[in-house]
Amino acid sequence: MKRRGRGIACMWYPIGFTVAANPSAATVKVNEDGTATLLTGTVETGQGSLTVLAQIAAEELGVATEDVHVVSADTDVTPMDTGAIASRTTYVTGNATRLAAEKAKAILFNVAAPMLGVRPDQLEARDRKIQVKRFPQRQLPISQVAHHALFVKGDPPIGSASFNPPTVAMDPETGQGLPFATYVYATQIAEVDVDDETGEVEVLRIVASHDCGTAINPMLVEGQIEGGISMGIGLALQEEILFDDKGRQINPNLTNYIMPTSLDMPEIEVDIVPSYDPTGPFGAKGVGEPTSVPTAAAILNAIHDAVGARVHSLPATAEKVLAAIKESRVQGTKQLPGTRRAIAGPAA
Amino acid sequence: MNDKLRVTEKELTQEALRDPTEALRVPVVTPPVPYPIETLVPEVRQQTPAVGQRATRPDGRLHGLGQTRYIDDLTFPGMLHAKIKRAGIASALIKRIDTSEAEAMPGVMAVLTGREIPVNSFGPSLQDQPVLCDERVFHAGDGVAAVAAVTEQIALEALEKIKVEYEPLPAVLDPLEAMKDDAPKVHPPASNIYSHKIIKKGDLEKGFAESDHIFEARFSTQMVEHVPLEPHASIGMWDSNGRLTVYSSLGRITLGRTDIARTLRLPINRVHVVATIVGGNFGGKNEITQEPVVALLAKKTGRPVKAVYSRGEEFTSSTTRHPIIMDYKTGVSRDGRILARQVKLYLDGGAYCSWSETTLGKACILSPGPYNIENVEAEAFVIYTNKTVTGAMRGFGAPQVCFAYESHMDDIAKALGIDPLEIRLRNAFSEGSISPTGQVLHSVVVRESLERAAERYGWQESQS
Amino acid sequence: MTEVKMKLNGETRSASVPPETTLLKMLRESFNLTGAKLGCDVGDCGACTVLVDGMSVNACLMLANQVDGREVLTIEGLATVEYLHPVQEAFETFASLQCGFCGPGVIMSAKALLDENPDPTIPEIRDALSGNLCRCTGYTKMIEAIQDAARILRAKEHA
Amino acid sequence: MRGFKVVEARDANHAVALLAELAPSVKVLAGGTDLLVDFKHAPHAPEVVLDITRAEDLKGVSMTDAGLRIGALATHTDIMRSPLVRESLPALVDAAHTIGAVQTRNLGTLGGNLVTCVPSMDSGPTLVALEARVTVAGPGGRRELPLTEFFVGPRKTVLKPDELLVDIIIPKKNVGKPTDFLKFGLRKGQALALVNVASSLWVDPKKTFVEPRIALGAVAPTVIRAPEAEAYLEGKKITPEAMSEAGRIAAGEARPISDFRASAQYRRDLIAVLTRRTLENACARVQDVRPGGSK
Repeated sequence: MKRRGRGIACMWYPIGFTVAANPSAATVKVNEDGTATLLTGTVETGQGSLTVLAQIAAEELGVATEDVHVVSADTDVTPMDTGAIASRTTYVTGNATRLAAEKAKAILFNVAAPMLGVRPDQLEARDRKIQVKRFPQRQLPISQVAHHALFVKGDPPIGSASFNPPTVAMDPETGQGLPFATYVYATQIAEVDVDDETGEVEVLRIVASHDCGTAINPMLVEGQIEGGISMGIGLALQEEILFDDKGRQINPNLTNYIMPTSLDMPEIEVDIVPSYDPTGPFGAKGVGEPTSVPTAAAILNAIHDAVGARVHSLPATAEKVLAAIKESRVQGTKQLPGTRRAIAGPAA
Repeated sequence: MNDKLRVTEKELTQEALRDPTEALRVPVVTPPVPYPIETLVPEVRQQTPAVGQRATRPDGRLHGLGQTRYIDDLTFPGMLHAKIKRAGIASALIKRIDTSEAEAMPGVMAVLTGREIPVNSFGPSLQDQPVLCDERVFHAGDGVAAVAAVTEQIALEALEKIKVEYEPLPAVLDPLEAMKDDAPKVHPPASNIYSHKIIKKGDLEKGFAESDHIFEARFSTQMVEHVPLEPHASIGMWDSNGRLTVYSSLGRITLGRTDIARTLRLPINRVHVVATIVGGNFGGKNEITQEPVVALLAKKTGRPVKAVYSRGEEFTSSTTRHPIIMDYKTGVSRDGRILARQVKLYLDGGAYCSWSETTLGKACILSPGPYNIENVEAEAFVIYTNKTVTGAMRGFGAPQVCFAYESHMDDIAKALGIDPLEIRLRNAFSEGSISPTGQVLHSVVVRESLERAAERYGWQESQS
Repeated sequence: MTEVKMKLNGETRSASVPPETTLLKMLRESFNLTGAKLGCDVGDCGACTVLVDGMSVNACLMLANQVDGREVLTIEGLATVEYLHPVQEAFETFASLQCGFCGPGVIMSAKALLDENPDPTIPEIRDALSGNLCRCTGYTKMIEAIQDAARILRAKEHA
Repeated sequence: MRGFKVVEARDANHAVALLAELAPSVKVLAGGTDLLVDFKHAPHAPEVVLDITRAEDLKGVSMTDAGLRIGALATHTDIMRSPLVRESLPALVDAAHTIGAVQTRNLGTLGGNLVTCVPSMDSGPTLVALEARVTVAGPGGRRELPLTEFFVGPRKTVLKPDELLVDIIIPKKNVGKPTDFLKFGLRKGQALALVNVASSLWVDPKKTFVEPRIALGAVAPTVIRAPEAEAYLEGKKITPEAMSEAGRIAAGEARPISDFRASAQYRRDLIAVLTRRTLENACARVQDVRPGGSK
């Protein structure tokens, strides 16, 4: 019979390296037509980080996302970056990008101020324009300002900046210190069906509420969460590198290393928790790794809820789950607890 | 068929291709369709603010058209293919490597062993990993020699001709066994426990003494592979100024360049690393693997050399997720407030350090969970074993400890008859909470995430 | 050497390859069509999915010789100069791909599905993608995009 | 892959003639989903590969006087799409559907699945439960034998190097027999079977089992029948208890091994459950069906 259960798990996760310096640098160059080029040493490994960085640069410069072209991942061309690791790109490289764009913008403002007859600090950049705060009709297209800066004033609007998350080393005896600049938080709730005769677990639904600070691009945040959950499901139920007694891997292939296929994925509901971190670029923190942190815990709690069996070692394969069910029965649990709703099995 | 013959045949065919009557045979390079056709930008995205937009990815269209060029999609004139011979034995001394037969094979352009590598060690924190093992094998996936040949198949067949003589050593595979004083040392004379971390806050004994209930449990997790769909790939080539360019599937080019320069004993400005687009990382592509090998084979042959991991090598010879054995002891009050928590973590580090120190640190710091606990002690050890290297993987130990602390939390809730959501809300961090390392936390929304998830799920309604 | 003559992405093409050459190797090396990827080389991952006579196959599990006289469609032949295929367009709009390595294979599987079944249910889409492993996306946005592309294709059919 | 020669067969007879000429240093290429994988890992290449994929007479599904004939080269997709199979033996469709994924089902053939003869083959149990027979062609002509006799052991059949599997026939009397197939794998997509079970049965007017057949996969060197469980059920009243008991008996008849995928004990547990469930499902498919196949 299939028994349904639900499980909850929450977590916290830091952004960036543990104390160790993990700087990023960035350069933003505004072209004479008001478009911009961002140089970053980070690497696009699928997360969409280049899109996010373009959005951050665009926001700071007051232009559109596709006005920013990102050049990345070339040590001859791009500035130092600690890389696509530790969920740090949006926060650390994002901060560097914003600061670099701010410097380029400052040059534009210095050029624009006399053209508009105001002080630079009275200006703002919006909608591809540089305009006077509270007097948006007094404006110049950013292209005109950039062109003027480059070819009349001879002051190219280029900004370079770097960012390293502030930390305080941990005491070696007590571990006390400030190892990370910021943390994100999340909760996932899993709903599963457990076949109490075979131990098979089917994950039906996962609700994921994640904090990433400001979501620079909610669509990409959703993608990260959905993907992280698939990894979490593999960790929870299926995946394991096995060794023989001589230390050689038994299953180094995708036939016998069981990762989730499209058929193994549940319905996922993503919720982005409103949050703003004043230390991040436009309030952003990060989202990459945390997405797969609470999934296994939530699923294992749901299994426990469904059949009253606690599996203490991952992955909770069907065989382990069945063994745990049998054990919990032996331990005098006359009735399976937690079976709020027993639903019919396939054979019934 | 004889390999030499096949190579000649290929050349002959290419001659034949120049015959105009054979025009059909000319390998066709379909010119890429010049997208986008339209240059108009959708109105909605012309406007600022840019932040918060569901902006499309500039690489999205190239991906969908199959036009994204990953490393394996790049070819250069005269490029050779490299393959690495794997030890297949977990712990051994290398007595002898005989490459003569492989070198004599038609189509084989160069063979490389560890002794030819200028500085044969690398690693992001400890430089304990050889590029190719020269004296000793530390795990079965270690490389012991490499071949560059005109085709991948010839390179593979040449690996079979390389004879390596081993003197087997006892292998230590279990981290708890490896911790014992009399266990064989993976990297003698160094201790198998190669990093340790401790966090102490409050008074643990006092906390347990004040607790109404004490719960104890051991949890453990498995070794997991990242499985990026793109296997590790790299291409090395030199120019006549002695400058090296490496195309590689690396998520962290700065460190990659440092390690390549270090192992090849080159000034850093003579090394150029390009990562194009990486086909999946998840932490598994944050350090070099075969880059120095392709570089040295390229140097030996004077030709560009490409190497791509097989799917098998992805498992045996790249990094993996740390299995962790986790002991939790938690003291709680009758109403479910956590008063004291003691955690001990034993991380299986595999054969080399890789990102173990980072993983150890994060796992240890995060292990008490996102909860206000006055009295905490968390201690973590990472231990060498003669197994596949464990390194960075999405979450650096956090998924493992989360599984433990959240399973533990539910068991406590159940024993006390408190709803799992409620017990978390009673303990969860809030703005200004103090972390186990004494850090005052800001922009804390763990409660909000709990409440929103429960609301979205219908937690209250689903309770009967 | 084996002579292979086929209709490749709508055009007659031929190649001369050693007999043990797989379809994937021929596409990538003889024709420089690198859209189909080598992810596992044994038919587990689906990154090399192409269509042969309209049926999706793992190009790593066919000999080049087997497509002699047949029609092969790769990701490079899916879009025309004027239009992206609706699946490609939807994948772009929904950010269905992240690292993108599995993408060409997934899109070819989706194309084969929609050719056969213009109005697939979510379970049918999941079933059609089960031969394409993806590690980045959890498949969720792919499924949404395929549903969207199906709607667009059906509307086109009606128009 | 290591180098080899490829020879193409036009049809079955041509293939047999070529086999006679080339045996034993020849391998037959049908769907290739197993064979090419083997080649990629094998320490030696075959000398010659006989490509039979263009032999049209080895394909197709049809009804003959003997029963339902499935050509050895029919792909799993062909079987799933065959109206004949869908109507008369949906369990065969279910079994084909559990094999690999779309891409491998489009390539992989029923004959190939049987000839490769891994113990966990998903097409085996249903065919065995339906008492399928196979036709083998060789230099001496064609012979027919029960499928159970075709299997010899893991990756071993009675086929001699110069012989070819031509077709699979489900005897007329069993076409339409209520049958059910269940597979238990480690995941839902692209799974290898830990255990797979098929049961077929008729029900007489007194609601008792008639000719119950139970076939078990992945729990012995080849697909096996569970004769004791079948004998236990024959003539028994259809009750949940009888079906559970049959499952227990079948579990005792299996000879599963422990390997990295699962323990022998767990596989036995699964057999008991899956046997009972296939019996239940097969019973649910019975609607006034009488022995002899007429509805």
